Amino acid sequence: MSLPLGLSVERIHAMYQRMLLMRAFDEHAGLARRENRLRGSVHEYTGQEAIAAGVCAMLRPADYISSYHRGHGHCIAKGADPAAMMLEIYGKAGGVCGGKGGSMHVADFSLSILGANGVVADGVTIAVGAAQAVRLLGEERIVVAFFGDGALNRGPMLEALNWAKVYDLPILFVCEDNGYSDHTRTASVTAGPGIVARAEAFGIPADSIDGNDLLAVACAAALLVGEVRTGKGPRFLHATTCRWRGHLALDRGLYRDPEEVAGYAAQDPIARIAGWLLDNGVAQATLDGDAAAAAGRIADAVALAEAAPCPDEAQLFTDVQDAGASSWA
Amino acid sequence: MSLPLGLSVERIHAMYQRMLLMRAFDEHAGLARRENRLRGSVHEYTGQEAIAAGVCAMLRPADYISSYHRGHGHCIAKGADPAAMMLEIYGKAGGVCGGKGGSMHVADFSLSILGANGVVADGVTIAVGAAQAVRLLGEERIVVAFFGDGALNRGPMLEALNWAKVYDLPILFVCEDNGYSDHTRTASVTAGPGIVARAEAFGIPADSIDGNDLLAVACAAALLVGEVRTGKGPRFLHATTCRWRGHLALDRGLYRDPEEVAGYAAQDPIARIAGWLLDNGVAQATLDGDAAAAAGRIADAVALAEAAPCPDEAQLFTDVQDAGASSWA
Amino acid sequence: MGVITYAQAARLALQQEMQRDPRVWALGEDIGPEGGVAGQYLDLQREFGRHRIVDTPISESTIMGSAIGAAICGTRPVVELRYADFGLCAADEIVNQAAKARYMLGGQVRVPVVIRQPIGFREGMAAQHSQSTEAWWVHIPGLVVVAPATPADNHALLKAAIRSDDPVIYMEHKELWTTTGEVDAQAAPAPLGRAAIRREGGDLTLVTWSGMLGDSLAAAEAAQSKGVSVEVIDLRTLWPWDRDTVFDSVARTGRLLVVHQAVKVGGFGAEITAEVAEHLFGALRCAPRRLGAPRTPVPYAQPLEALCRVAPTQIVSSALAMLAET
Amino acid sequence: MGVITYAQAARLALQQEMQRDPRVWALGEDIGPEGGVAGQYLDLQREFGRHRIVDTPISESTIMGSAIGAAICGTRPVVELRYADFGLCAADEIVNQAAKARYMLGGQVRVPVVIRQPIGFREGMAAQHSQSTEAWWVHIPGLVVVAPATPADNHALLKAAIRSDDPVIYMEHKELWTTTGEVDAQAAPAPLGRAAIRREGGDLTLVTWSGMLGDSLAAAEAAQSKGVSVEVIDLRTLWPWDRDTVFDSVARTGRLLVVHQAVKVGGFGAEITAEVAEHLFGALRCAPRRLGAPRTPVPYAQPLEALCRVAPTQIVSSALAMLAET
Ligand SMILES: Cc1ncc(C[n+]2csc(CCOP(=O)(O)OP(=O)(O)O)c2C)c(N)n1
Ligand SMILES: Cc1ncc(C[n+]2csc(CCOP(=O)(O)OP(=O)(O)O)c2C)c(N)n1
Ligand SMILES: [Mg+2]
Ligand SMILES: [Mg+2]
Repeated sequence: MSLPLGLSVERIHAMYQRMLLMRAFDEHAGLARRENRLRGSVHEYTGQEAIAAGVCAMLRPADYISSYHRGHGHCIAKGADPAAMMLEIYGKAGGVCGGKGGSMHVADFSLSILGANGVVADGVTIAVGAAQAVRLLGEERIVVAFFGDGALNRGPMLEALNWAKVYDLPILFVCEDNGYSDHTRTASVTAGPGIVARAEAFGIPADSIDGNDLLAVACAAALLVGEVRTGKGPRFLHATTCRWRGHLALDRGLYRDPEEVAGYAAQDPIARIAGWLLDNGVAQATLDGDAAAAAGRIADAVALAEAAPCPDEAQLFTDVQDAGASSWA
Repeated sequence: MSLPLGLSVERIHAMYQRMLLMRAFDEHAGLARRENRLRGSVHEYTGQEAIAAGVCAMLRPADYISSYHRGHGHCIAKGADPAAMMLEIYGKAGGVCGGKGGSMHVADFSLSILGANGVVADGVTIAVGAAQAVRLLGEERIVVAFFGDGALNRGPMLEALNWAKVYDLPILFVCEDNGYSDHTRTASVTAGPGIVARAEAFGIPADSIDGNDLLAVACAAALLVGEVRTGKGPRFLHATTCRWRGHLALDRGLYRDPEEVAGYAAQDPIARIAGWLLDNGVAQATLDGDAAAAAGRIADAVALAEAAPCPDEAQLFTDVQDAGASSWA
Repeated sequence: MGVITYAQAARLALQQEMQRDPRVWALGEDIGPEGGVAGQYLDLQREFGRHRIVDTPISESTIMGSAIGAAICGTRPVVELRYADFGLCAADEIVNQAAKARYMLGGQVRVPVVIRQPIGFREGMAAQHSQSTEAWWVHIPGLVVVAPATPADNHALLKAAIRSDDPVIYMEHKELWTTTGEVDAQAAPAPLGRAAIRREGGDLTLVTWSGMLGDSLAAAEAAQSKGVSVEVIDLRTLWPWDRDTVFDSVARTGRLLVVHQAVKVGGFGAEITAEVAEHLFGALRCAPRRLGAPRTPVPYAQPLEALCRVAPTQIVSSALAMLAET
Repeated sequence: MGVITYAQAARLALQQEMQRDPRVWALGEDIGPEGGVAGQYLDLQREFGRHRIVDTPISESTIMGSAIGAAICGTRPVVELRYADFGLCAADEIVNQAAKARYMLGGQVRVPVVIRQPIGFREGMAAQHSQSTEAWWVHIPGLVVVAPATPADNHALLKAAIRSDDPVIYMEHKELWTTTGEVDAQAAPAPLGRAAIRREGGDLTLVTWSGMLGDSLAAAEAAQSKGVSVEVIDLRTLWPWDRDTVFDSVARTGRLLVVHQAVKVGGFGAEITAEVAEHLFGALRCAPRRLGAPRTPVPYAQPLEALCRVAPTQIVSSALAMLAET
């Protein structure tokens, strides 16, 4: 089968491997949270993996991404080390943020990952600023901002769309539409003809795709990233998907129909692309090996994280600020 | 000439008289500010009078309006007493807000005027809340929110559009588009196909009209107010206009072309509707009398305001709060 | 009613006030079917319908702005902001509109809105979900600030907040949601501005509120065994705060220790300490002290977060040191 | 340079820093052709172009958010928020992002952004354009807070703020824009956290900053004529504040008076007073005092606004009363 836009079975296969890693990471993270092996808020990306994988596969190492509370998948897709991430969400020394950030703040700046974010839409305003820096510094990079469908109702998100177009910034907005804003159906609190129309109202060309279809994501991302990279200004990608788990690991789940959730499995982006890989000559044994490799890598990360020491107490006072970080405060 | 929508020459004439009052009020307010006879920020409505006059003429006394920093005209249009307003902007006892608000906070709640507002777009979120109260209390009123073109770039404004449609509130949004956000051309900082498209992206039907044409405003307002009143949900009116004076009375005016400003006179909504009134049987002498009456009423208000005493010192501590307004604070 | 949780107590108060007054309603994210982050709205939407328990978009500015408009126009909204941290997304509306509208408009309007902003650490919620911002709101003229420490108070003070014609910042503590206590369902609204002496003592006045009450009482108990008698005052309302009760106590004990979970620098403890220093200087037998979090963002890692918490042992040793000074 | 205004001094500092470092840029509403509300950006767009002096939409959240992103990614933005009151529209971005990003990310990033929020009364600007909110930002870990009182300081401290790798809340006072003073154009950046003793005195330590410096000096002069020698300390930086200089002075004089224009309740004066009471209790010869605005919104009417201002006579009488106490 011949693929457009420089895609190949090999590249799709590599994306698939990343998706397996995301899935294994978050299936463990959610479980560990429910078992109180770690603390705080954990938002599982399970079911949405094709979006991060397909988009980030089109990026260069220098390209920035910013993410949101459901951020583990984006980091892995951009190449972050799952072990360093696992250490982070366990709050351990050696965590990618030294254990000081936790799940809602995973970031690896050396990979141009600006981080997950605990405030809805704030990562988007930060992303447009990153794009402004790129412009000002005359760099080659572009920026991708990931966010959920719920973010489209926050003022700063809408301001940021206007902003990106006013300054014609090199940024791709990626809306991961799982239909829910926390425990509320997004449709019940969102007016108008839809997310694409919102983006277009700010002059940003927007596409809508099935975000559970890795090929669709990869093709759309390849096109849009190309446009952004060649200076055509901001672009917007709306990807529908399914959030398999609760809003966070400790979700009581009182607000949605279990049948609806059960139906998500049929959309499984991993199963779908696995089928396609089989059809395109990748052996079942290879796929089995991929799964085992991902599971093994995460198991190793978990073992490392569970055994690792906590950060040194002195870390409390580091990296607060240069001026005025005196001990008497 | 027969007029649609229950309009009549008499009603238009009454609107015209209100416009004269607004004009006289703000021409004095600006002057007085420049002469330091009063203090603070004064934003003159001069040139935009047809919008407030045409819209408010379609409202009932119980209907709420909320306004913004350029708020004198809306208050007068809704029936506020220019003398009480003049006292207010002079910071005198008897001012409509007791002299404690000033130009940016003129309001007369007994006329359902929620007030001018010093923070761009905040009056709009307040207005959607007023509409929510109306709904909750099962009242008959509707709400009109006035705001400028610059407000369309503030997140809360955009949130409020979504909000109004989500809850299908009885509110009419009126955007007074004078082309400027303070000292910046709004077009230079606003992306997309336009203000109407923005409103529509939130599912709100929107109309665009020449806001310097009182008849156009009145007709559009009559239609839209009727739709809102009959429970059809929020509506949006985009009215283009000209801001004759500086952004505020002390504007240095470094940012716009004097020729452009000179051209505004040809759009004068007062002159235009005066011509129409003449054509429709109102005598020149009547119009002259109207102008003299408005001038006289404002002159009286000024004399009153200049002579009036300042508020009593005890007023400093009144109306702060019930709990905890103790003198030791 | 018997023994219920702090979250249930809040739910009960809201339910009672909504039954009593049809103008009372609530709005916020996920307060409908989900019943709020701590179940503090559980099943209320079923009882009162979607127009009085309103699930909103993620639009904090408009949640707050619309509540203000609705309050001015004759209703009594209860705003749920989930975490005090997100309250910052509505800081403009709270400060520039809710707090000032009555004053700016010369008394023409009232803004009877309750603004719920849960505060405090909660197991690893990290930097953006753990702040205690009460000091900010106390500084803003026009606002009342309430911080209940017990289920009974969360019931009686929430009633009072809802009936207040002033805008009230209502700060529940996230780690208190599941604590239990006796609540009298028929209890009247508690008066705003009245502290409670939770433990009497003669050597030192400990002023605290919200999440630090429990540890303060434990520390007082421990101090007692070392011969120091600590009076523990729970402020309950931070603005207005009960200066009389605090001053009376300090006048007796001659020693003031303020304990709060918020960052010490610029925290509300500074105000109390400054007022006592200004007005009871002669009565003080030793330097007043404050205990609060260090001036760092809240770290995620458990031992680091623990270091940010005022420990009961710290309270005890401060009390002992103060006694030793004189 | 000679004698220039406070606004011109700020403009000069920004211009020099922009010439020196191409990564420095500024953004905000109306800073282009109009040159800012006080001309503090006048003609800079002509010199540096539309990409480095950026006129923005009225989008405070994104002005701030984008500056944070741009700061993290290698530039040094100067954010103009016009009035501290509008800073509240960006409170979330300032507190939850700018102040915490470095810490939350374990030191991976820096956020070198200057956030200009002019404070204070200015002739009848009324409730929504007159606030002094410095106490809020001091309470937030991660932020530096600067409040220059003179043209020379507005020049040297703005340079320092721009070169700082920390996020700096930079609070100019609106009534100082037109004041004049000698400015050395070649002056080095002033060190952050260093107070200036503006007048030496032995009887009482007066700590102030920003718009109250002038009146404090006038009051000190007046007090001198009544035989009281007042030492006037201009803090210049509120976080970190120069505890050493203040403590040294209070240790000498035994008396502390803090004067600021912000609301007294919960103002930064509380923190200073509390710190002094805690650490210099033995050295104090009388109760410390604070002077600030009453806890009311700022009224428009001139005589009411005047009542909110700390008057020099009030400062003098407080000083005299404190001397009389001991
Ligand atoms: C400003 C703000 N308001 C509220 C929250 C609480 N909250 C966290 S996630 C979330 C829902 C987000 O929905 P969406 O953007 O669709 O992302 P999803 O969780 O579906 O991936 C909410 C309301 C928050 N973090 N920030
Ligand atoms: C949140 C906020 N940001 C900035 C300002 C300063 N400001 C006052 S009026 C104005 C421009 C408003 O433009 P527009 O909405 O078009 O109204 P116009 O003045 O043209 O009538 C600005 C930026 C403000 N008052 N509030
Ligand atoms: Mg979602
Ligand atoms: Mg305009």
